[in-house]
Amino acid sequence: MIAQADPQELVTPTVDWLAIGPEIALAGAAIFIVLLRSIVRRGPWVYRASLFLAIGGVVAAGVLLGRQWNIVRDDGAIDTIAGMVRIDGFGVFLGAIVVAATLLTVLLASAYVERERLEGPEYLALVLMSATGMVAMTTANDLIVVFVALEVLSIPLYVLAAFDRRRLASQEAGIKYFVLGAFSSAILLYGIALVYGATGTTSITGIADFLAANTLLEQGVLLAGFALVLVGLGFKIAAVPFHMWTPDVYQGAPTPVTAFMSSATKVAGFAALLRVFEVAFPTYREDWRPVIAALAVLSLVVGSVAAVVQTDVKRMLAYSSIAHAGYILVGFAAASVGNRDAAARGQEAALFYLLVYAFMTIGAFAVVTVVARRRHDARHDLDDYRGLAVREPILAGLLAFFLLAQAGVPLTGGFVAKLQVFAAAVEARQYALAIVGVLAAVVAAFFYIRLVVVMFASEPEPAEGEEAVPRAAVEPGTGFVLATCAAITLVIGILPGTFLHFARDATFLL
Amino acid sequence: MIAALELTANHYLVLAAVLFTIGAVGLLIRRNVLVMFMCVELMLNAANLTFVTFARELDDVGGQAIVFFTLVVAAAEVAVGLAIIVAIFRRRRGATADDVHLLKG
Amino acid sequence: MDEFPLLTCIILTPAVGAVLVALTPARRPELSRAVGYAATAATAGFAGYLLWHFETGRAGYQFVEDHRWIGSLGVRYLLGVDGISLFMVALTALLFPLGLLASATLTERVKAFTVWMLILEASLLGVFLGLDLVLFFVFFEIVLVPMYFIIGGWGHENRVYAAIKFFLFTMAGSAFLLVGLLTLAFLHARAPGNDLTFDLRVLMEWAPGGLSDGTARLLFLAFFAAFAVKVPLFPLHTWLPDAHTEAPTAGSVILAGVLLKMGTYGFLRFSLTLFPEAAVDLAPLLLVLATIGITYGAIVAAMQPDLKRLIAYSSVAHLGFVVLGIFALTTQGLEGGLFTMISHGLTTSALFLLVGMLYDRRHTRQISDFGGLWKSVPILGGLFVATAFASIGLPGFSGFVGEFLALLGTFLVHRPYAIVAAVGVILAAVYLLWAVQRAFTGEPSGENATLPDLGFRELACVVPLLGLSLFLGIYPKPVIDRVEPSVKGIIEHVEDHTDYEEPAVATEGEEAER
Amino acid sequence: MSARELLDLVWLIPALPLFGAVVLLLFGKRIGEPAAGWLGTGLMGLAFAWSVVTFLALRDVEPRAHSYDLFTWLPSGGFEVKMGFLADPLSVTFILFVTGVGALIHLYAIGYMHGDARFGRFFAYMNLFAASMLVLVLGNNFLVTFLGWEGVGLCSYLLVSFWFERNSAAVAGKKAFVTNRIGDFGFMLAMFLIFARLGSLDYGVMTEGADGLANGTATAIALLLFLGAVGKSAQFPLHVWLPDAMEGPTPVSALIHAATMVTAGVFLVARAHPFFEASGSASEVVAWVGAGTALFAGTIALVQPDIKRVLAYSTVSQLGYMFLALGVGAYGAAIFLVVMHAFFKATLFLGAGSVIHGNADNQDIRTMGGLRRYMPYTAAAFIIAWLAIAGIPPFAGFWAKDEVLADAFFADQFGVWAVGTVAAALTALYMAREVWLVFFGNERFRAPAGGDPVEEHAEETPRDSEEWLRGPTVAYGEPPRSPRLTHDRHEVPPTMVVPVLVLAALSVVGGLLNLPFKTLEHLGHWLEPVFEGVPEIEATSFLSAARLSTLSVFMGVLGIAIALLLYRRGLPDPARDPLDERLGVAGRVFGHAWYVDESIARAVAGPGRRFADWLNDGLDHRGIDGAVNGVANLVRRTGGGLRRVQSGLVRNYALGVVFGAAGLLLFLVFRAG
Repeated sequence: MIAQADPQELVTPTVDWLAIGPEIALAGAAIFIVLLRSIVRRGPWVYRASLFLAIGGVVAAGVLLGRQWNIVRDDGAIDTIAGMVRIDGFGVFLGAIVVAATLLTVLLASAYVERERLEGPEYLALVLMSATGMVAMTTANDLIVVFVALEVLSIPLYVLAAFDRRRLASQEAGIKYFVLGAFSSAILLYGIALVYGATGTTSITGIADFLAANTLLEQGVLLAGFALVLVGLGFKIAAVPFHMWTPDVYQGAPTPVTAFMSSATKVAGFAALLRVFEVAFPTYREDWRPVIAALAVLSLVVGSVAAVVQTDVKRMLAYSSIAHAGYILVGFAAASVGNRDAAARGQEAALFYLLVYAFMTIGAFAVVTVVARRRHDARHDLDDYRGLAVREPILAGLLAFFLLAQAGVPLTGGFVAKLQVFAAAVEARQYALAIVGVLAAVVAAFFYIRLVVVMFASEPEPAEGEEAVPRAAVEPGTGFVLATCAAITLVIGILPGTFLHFARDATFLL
Repeated sequence: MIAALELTANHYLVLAAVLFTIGAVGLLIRRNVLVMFMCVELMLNAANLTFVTFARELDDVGGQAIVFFTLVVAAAEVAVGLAIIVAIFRRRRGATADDVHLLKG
Repeated sequence: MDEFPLLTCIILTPAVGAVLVALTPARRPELSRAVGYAATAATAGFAGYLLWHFETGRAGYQFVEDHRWIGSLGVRYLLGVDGISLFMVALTALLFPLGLLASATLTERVKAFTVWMLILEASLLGVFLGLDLVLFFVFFEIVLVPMYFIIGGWGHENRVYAAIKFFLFTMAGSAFLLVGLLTLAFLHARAPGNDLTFDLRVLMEWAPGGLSDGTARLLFLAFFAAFAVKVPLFPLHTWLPDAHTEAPTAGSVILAGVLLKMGTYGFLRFSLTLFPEAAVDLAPLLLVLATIGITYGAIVAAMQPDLKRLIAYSSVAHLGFVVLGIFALTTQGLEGGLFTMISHGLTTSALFLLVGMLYDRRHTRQISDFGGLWKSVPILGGLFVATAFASIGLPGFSGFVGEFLALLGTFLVHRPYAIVAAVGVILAAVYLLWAVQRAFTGEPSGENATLPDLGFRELACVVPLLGLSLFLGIYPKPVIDRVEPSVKGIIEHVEDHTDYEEPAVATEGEEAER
Repeated sequence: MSARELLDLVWLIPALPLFGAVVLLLFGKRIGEPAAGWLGTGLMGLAFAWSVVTFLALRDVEPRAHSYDLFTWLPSGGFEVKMGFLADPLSVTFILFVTGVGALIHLYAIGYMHGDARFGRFFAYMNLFAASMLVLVLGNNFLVTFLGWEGVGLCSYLLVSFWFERNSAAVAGKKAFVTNRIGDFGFMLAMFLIFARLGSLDYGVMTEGADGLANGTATAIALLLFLGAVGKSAQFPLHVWLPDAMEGPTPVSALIHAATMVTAGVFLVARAHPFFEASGSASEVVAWVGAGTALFAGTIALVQPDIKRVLAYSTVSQLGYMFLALGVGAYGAAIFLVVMHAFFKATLFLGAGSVIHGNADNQDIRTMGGLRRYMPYTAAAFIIAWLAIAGIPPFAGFWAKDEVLADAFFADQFGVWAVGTVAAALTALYMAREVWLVFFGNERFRAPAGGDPVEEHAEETPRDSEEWLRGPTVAYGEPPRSPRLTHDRHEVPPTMVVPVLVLAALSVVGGLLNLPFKTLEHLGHWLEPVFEGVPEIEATSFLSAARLSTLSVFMGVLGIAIALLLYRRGLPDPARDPLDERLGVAGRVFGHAWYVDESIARAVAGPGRRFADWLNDGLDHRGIDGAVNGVANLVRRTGGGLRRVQSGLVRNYALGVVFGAAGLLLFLVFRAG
């Protein structure tokens, strides 16, 4: 769009403030918190006020997204800021997931930061900033916006990962995430540059129009470009072989941050990935679909198999999140076949999976957060969960529920999500993908139920030598998170129709 | 001889690619976190160079504008990255990335 | 009558019961028990009502309930009952109250146990009532969870290994089922004029003609994987001895009594109707595996030092008869298979109950630890021997009716298999009577001499099962009359879609000779 | 009530003892001794009475068969089996002697089982047995017969191992059942084949249907049925269970393992004769197996030291005769022998039971002798029955055996006839040996033999001693046991004596049923409607028949003479049996029952066991389960490998990204170019 304007005269594009309202709400809240913090140095109410601000910002973002959803559904997509942002069902749906995940993260962290004596307001501001980037990512219609949003979401995350300065592991997570994240951003940027060179634009719809209208004589630059873009985005969604940071970072980061990363970051990453490839490069489907399929298979296999041998719960969940990325990629691969129906189902499946996964994983990490309070979040050994069902039956029951949901047991959201993905794969005649997927689910079931076994089937450890563990009540915020995640996972499992049609409405093709 | 060497867009692009590769390889082989970080900066700048070259080639101001975005982002990254690195160095001496591998497996 | 959602009530009653039990205080196990008994009894009541009002002589599904469930996938909440599922439902509804009653000796975490049992019952009933493929699969899978917790939570020494093995084994099998049923539905939807649906009634009309031979075979094998693991067919059976042995008594009872039937039920309900051509073509494979299972299970059973393990392997043999009968594709074979399913549910459950009672007394399952029990606990001993004979297939007990019909039905079309399988009849006597001899006869010594005999509660668990087995052995007609129209329907369906023809003698008897 | 209405009630006959069985099983302990025994006996008596009524009613109907269906048992498609009963001359003959002899044996058991802890249970089983046996013979189709067939097998198991505290009894019961099951395997397959060919298992269909069958099919059916009969009637090679079954209480041996159950095989072949007739070659097999078994078992009986074992092998041998008769088509003769055998063999067993009872559970004939003085009635009955079985006229056995052999001869089956004749001599020989060693000769129970002297005051039934657990039967080769008590050999109570005497009387006059003179062949005429299509075997001349009879009497006398020669003084040394010594190697072969049991046991314990072990441990455990665990380990090992790749070093992770990127680029460039 910019390219068409007169180079001499810079025209300021019109801005539809409602369209970027959610970002403004989130960023605004973050800025207010930082301001508050810098004006009022001390006092317990600072944190409480920040918390209030943060929740307010997130809720406002959610309300705005709801309005957007209605508008988009009635009037179609909105292009704004010179076409760099495109508000459509897809973006709003994923944005809503991000906002929901953010809300849950904030609530989850509310007690955590106090417990671990972290800098509460800064923490909240960083989460909100990161969320701003994520929401921007979901509606980005320009590769540069994708890049910037990616950085906006990543940079606070680097800090968040390293947020617990007392723990070396947290700092290690931060530095690893940072170095590798920056590396992958650079690759992404170079990829964008190459795409730009090949097509003359960075606008996603612009690229699509260009490629639809012209046939490239020399495809090398473009192909190299979107390969590198794929690397950059694949890094964010933790697809194999760009996944290796995931276990370390997930394990080292403070657990609420891990929850946030595994849910919201993945949503944002997939938002960009799906939009870039489905909208910008549909003409090259045949070239990149095998790549996506290969990434899906690798993620499924490596994620599941590597998780089997883990003894750290967070690390195990990290590998499991890699495997989940594999399932979403299966849906993506299914979405990229020529068949319209199958493509729609593939997108729907991927979107729906992201929705369900966000709640399952936050729920699981929420339990981990609570369990880890004894060891100040420093250790999440399987042994710590031994006999949890006796000590804290509700907590153990919830974790078991989230794990079984992740394993894809019926009457949980996890099952419906997997069913959708496999259905999409089958409809797209990607039978091999479906079979790899179901078999990976079997392998994955092993480590999920192994944790369940440890909680339920084992005797509690001997009390001697251990400090008596008080059955502290779960803080209300955390309780709310647990209840919400469980309820949504369960409701989706029993009555999936209510949520499925949102996902269907959010696909590009309808 | 020199006159014969006319600088074309391709030269810039190749230079950018070489820079990018140097950055990537540097990241792979250097152990000092700061150096690694500088390698990343090198890669970003290679990308910038590519953008500028293409923008010029395409006669499109948009590509040049992108560079500003990138620079801002890189600056932000530097700030955050250095902060983290400093935080780590406060706790332990030495600055090699290999020292931090509590997390593995 | 039409409006009353009877089948939903049957499924929901234990589920609601589970919720109610969950609400009882954990410190008052007697409350949990009471609610558990009430819920299972109410379910049994509904099942009895179903039995009573089931229209005999009709082939189609009755009490059908049909609602949209997952709209975008065309998945429906579709329930229905016919002669084939009727008795599976009845058996399930019967075994659960008895299983709970037998678990009255359980002291730890009674509440959780009762909850899992009720969830298990609800899901098992769902398996037998669901007519939508996805709905069926949902229940088929969900069964794993409560069973897993029951084995893992209240089992014996090696329960963790057994529970995980059970879970993974069966999940691996159903993985293929899931892909298979999705493929089937999408292939159906792809044909012009068809909507995406998982309705068995629709698919079974389309699939036999609509699928190419090769596809049908692949899909048959995909379904086979899931069902064969559940049955379990040789060589996919090794989860069973572990699961049976390590499970608590009620778990073993349900495992043997109902859970294994999910596989054979699946064969009957889905494999035969959806892929008749492939079923006919691949029948030899199943017949071979079933025959191996019958003889192999029996021989291996004889070698087991553990009484529960022995009974577990005997299940492999018994279920072999079921598969044999089903894939004989004759009226007698199918009815015999179904009847064996019921009968095995009664007798093997009774055996597990009795072994459980022995375990309560002696805290061992090793046959070599027992001896002379018939003398010291004559009622237990007598019941065990009687149940053993019922299990052996002595005429007059239900086991005979089932095995005889299954073998007869097989004999009509696949003579060699029937002959080899009939050897299993001899072997059954060998392993069970040998076990009886080692555990029950002789002079009791040591601890065995001073055991208390069965009490009223324990009698109330076992006697109904044995009594039913006896009744059905002498008067199986009520069952067969209700089963026959559905069985005939299946066979006609197979005949319509393949070159297979049931021998005239199977349907007409002596008329065929005239 | 008309005759047919009466015949409709034929189901009452099995129902009566069945009722008794149910009542006694549930309340046997409460009813107690001796009421339980009287209840059981009374119901058997009632059943006998009703059998007589049935018999009388049947004489009034034409044709001589009446079938009545109680209810539909097994309806499945075209396969429909009714719980139906058939009263015809064959079945009525059987029910008469089953209930009659059964009632007497029940009566006997009241005395014999006196004092047993499970007195009520015993009569419950006995009644259940009688009910099953009656169902077996009364069934109007193969499946109902099979129901009874398995029922008697069950009762046989329960009763043989009645004293299950004794390991030998428990093992014997199991062995009996399992061996029978091998026969049942044949029976079942035969039923399948019959249904496959005829579409029904009704006896009514069989008669006409068998003619239409291909010869091969008929032969297959007949041989499969015969396999069943071989198992149940203890013919070679499935005879192994019967001698061991002597571990059961003696009334059981008398009722089940002599008079009734073991003749079920004979009944079956007679019932299913249309198939045998249609086949021809199957009959040949039957005849030869029968003859061979008669001879084979006779040789074994020669040297057995156990009073009941001798009788057991004798039963096997006599059953062989019956099959011999069936095989040559002399069905009437076979049935005749069945009935006569029931009389005299029951007498022998009950007599033996009395001897054992009066001898403190000693069964070793080497340590008896001269008992006739202490148990005169028992001795008298035993001797009568001995003469009957030995074929001495005019006792019952003579007429029956003579008819069998004559029929074999006149059916031109000379080989079979010759074997049978030789076996007749053996019969006389071993029975005479037993009688002499038990009732005549020196009183060896007075002097302790072999082992240590035994105290005078030894308990009569030392049930809690080790001795009791060892089992009373004595196998060949075991040294004679020291007699348990040295005084007071006594006659048994009247409840035991009376039945024995009644049966002995029947053994004397039983022959009247079927004298080989035209008008006196009552049984033959009575059975005629059953064996309608079977060609009758006619003696070529009276003279030749008489010559044959003389020969068979001569063989009997010869056997007795040899025995007297050897044993007239009893045994000077209980450890040394003159006959055995004279037979040399053959004696050992006979004594070990031709090593059949040992061979089977060795095969089962050796290769059989090894195979089963291999299946269980090698294939199931290590093979299949090993593969399953192998897959799990493979996953785990792969996971371990992945774990090593995850080194924790940032550079390595970056390398992963680079590799991935390189792979992507290569793939896409390859595709593009």
